[in-house]
Amino acid sequence: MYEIIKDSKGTLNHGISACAGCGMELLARCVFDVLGEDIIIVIPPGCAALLTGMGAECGIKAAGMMCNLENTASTCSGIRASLDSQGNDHTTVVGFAGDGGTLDIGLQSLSGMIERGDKVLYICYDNEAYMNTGIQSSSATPFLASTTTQPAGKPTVKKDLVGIAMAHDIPYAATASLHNIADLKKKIQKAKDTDGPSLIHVLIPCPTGWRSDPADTITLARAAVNTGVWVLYEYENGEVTVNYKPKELKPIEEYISLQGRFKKVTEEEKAQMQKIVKQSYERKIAKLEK
Amino acid sequence: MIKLKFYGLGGQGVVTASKILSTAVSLYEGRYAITVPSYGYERRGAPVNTSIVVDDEPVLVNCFVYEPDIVVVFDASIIEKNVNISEGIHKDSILVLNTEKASVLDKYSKFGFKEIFYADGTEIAHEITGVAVPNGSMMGVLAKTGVVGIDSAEKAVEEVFGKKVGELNAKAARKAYEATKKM
Amino acid sequence: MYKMLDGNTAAVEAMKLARVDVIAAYPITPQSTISEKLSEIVASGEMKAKYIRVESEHTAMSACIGASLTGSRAGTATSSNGLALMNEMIVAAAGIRAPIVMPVVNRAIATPWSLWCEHMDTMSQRDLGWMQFFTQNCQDVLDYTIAAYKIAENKDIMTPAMVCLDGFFLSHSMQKINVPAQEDVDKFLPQYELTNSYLNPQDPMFVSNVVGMNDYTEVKYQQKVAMDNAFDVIENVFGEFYAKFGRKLNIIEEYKTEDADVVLVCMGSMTGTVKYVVDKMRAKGKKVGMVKLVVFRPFPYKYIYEALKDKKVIGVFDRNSCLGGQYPPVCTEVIAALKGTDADIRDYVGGLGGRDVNPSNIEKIFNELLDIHSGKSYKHTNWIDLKENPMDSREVFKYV
Amino acid sequence: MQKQQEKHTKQLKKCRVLGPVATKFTGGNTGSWRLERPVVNFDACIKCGTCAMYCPTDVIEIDKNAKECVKIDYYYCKGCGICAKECPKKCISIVPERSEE
Repeated sequence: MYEIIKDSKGTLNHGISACAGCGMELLARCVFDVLGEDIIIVIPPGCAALLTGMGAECGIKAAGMMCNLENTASTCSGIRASLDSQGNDHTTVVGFAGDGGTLDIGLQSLSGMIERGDKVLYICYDNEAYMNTGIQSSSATPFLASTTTQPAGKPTVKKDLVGIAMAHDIPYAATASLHNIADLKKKIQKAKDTDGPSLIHVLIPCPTGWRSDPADTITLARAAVNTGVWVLYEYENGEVTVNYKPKELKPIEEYISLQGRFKKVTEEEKAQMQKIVKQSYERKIAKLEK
Repeated sequence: MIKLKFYGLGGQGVVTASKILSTAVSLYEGRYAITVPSYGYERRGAPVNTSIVVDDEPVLVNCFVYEPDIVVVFDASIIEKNVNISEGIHKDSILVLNTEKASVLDKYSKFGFKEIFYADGTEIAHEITGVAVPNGSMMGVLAKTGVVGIDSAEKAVEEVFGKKVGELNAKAARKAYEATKKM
Repeated sequence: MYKMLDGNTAAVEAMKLARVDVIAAYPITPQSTISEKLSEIVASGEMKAKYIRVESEHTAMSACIGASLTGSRAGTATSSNGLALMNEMIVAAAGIRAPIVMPVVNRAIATPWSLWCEHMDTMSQRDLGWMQFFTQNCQDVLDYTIAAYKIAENKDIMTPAMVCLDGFFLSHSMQKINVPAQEDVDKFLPQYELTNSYLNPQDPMFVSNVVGMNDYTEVKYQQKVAMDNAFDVIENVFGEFYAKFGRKLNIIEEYKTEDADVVLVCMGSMTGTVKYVVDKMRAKGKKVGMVKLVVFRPFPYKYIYEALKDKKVIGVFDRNSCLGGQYPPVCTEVIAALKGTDADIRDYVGGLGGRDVNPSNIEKIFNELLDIHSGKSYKHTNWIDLKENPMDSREVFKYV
Repeated sequence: MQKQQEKHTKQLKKCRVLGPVATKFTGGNTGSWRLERPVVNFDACIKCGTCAMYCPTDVIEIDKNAKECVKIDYYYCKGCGICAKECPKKCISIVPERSEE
């Protein structure tokens, strides 16, 4: 059906109006790379809506639809059921939603989808706030990060999405980071091959919302893992594998000094932050490797 | 047009009974019926009632029955639960009652019904089906009033309950029909 | 074949005959038996469909939209607060042009809590781009549901439809229903085929994209045109239905209006009771009549005008409180339809939260209208069957 | 698939689709946003492909046989600078747009 106006190497056009240095755009390219063209993608309004263009024009050359903010998972369930009723077991149904649409308003529909065991691949690009609408806090916003709704910094820590999915005993769930694209793509492939619901939670540095240099997107993704802010692991058929453990955690300074959203953090708060990050990292590793 | 009102307790199958009656007149006697149940927050043991209108023509009226021609009481204890079963009755109204106890009959005789048809439907149901749910057997008692034929009542009981349970309940209906007394 | 069905099972029967492929339903009183029965017949293999046991009505409608766009005839049903929760997706389904047909069992929306019948749930969704059919009895539920699929899926319409049945008065009322044979319905209602927008990896397109201020007006206008076109399609489909099944379906039904002095316009299960009262009053020589509105959205302005243009006194019965409005919705529409005539149109509100609309109330309304017609009186009672001193209905003792 | 799609596009007939549907595959000239541009020192380049892998806009291609082994599509390049930052040999520099090289 698509009328091709611009040449493009892949499923996603180059001229996407995402911000310069956007991690979500890179993630989307990886997703389309691995999944190929036999997909139906569901995107809620948010940053990922930039991939789809505007009006009659679209940046994705694949079958897809824009759902509402909170029902990515449930729309995917409906599409899956329809494909199943037509005997189609080859098409991958993908939900591609941000942290707000997943961890806040969309958590119920995601929970329902996982619990029912619908074969859907759900990807959460987590840029840690409602970036598309102007950097408002979400439940994925980290401790002390400043946003437009909490300029003094968020007083609580981030929600653990994969932990929630693991509590549903999801067949496959993983965290991933943009600095390790091979690992990311391997996980997307695994999720695609899962016979049941699968979830990938990717930390996405956002130059606009994190007030960082666009060039630092990958650096930040790497620093998040090395400082222990972000843990790379996967949950597969009830077994946890921690994919990468830094020999020694880097100081949190390396991660937050590159970001404007932590600019107002005092030395005292920084120490507190370091303590929380270290504690939660150690607790998490202990729990995962139990 | 005959207007009926069924009174009973939640769990006794009053709604099922109304289904049996409407099935009997609609499918086996070529007449028409409409049932309007009056239950809300479903729970066992609470008083419930159902309105049924039976007619030779398609029934238009779709609301509760306020002036019943026939009142069927599935559980005699209902009058102790703040339910006025004689509400709206007129001089020709008939009562169908699930009891054989003289003391209970005595109480009910004061309501001013023209006739009372009665039998111990619960006992008959228990004896034949093994379950003390009187909705099948009470259809037999109701049939004695002439609002529905006993043959079509039997068929309807079988239709609603399904073959196995239905046969036993139909038997109970027939037995109750034969055991029905009138005062 | 005649069967004894209640309104809910009649809706299920219609969905089964329409060969719905994907069902996503969430139980809510008084709709619950629809969800139960559907899951039961899917599990037993009596109906070949996928049943999604969703965790909310919002998800139910979302899943239906997804399934509908992927090429399945999708079905769900709801009621009251469930419909209110769906609200956002109701708009989406209409805008996306997913021709979903949904039985709605009318019930009052909390609060105050009531499990009983009222039209407020569907009335609050009336302008969101869905067609609405209101039914009088269980046969209507079955017939209009089957017809609604054909109307909704017409390529010029592509608009979802609600088939509204009154909670308990229809949903749980046992009635004798003529159920058509599957092969006859198959001939009447062909297999669902996507010709508008769809989700197909072999022939990709992106559905429900952002349009912005450039296209929004035009896309909405397309929906308006679909609604405007609907009457031709509805008439054709009703005609076909009559030819196939021998039962006449109506956009509006006029009941003894021809020589009537006063006419009452109403919808839903109460229309049966009103017909009964009309017959009774006619027997006493009182010239009363009724208009039953079946199609409420799109609103049949022309039909109402034709039916009532010569009437001097008209009552309109709304089973819905219209808080803060001049007239309740049905009455507003009737007034708009009769603009330019010199009809005296009176609004009546009643039957709220399941309060019974009984023959004596209807008779009172007709008598009031007759009084107005003969010039005996000018006043009428807006809220019928209201208890005395409603403001004191929660008078309590407090320590002061 | 690209060729197939184009062939397919030519066969398309006009038909009316109702509702908010996008059927034109296209993208904007995001290169016009650029304030700075990446410039490659081809002599130092080891053709590892790191820049291409991390480019969010996917506009870098590595041609191992050509002298100018790193091709950047400036029509789309947003000039974010990730390629320069991640280059292991630091052979990409970011220069202000419209400046002399």
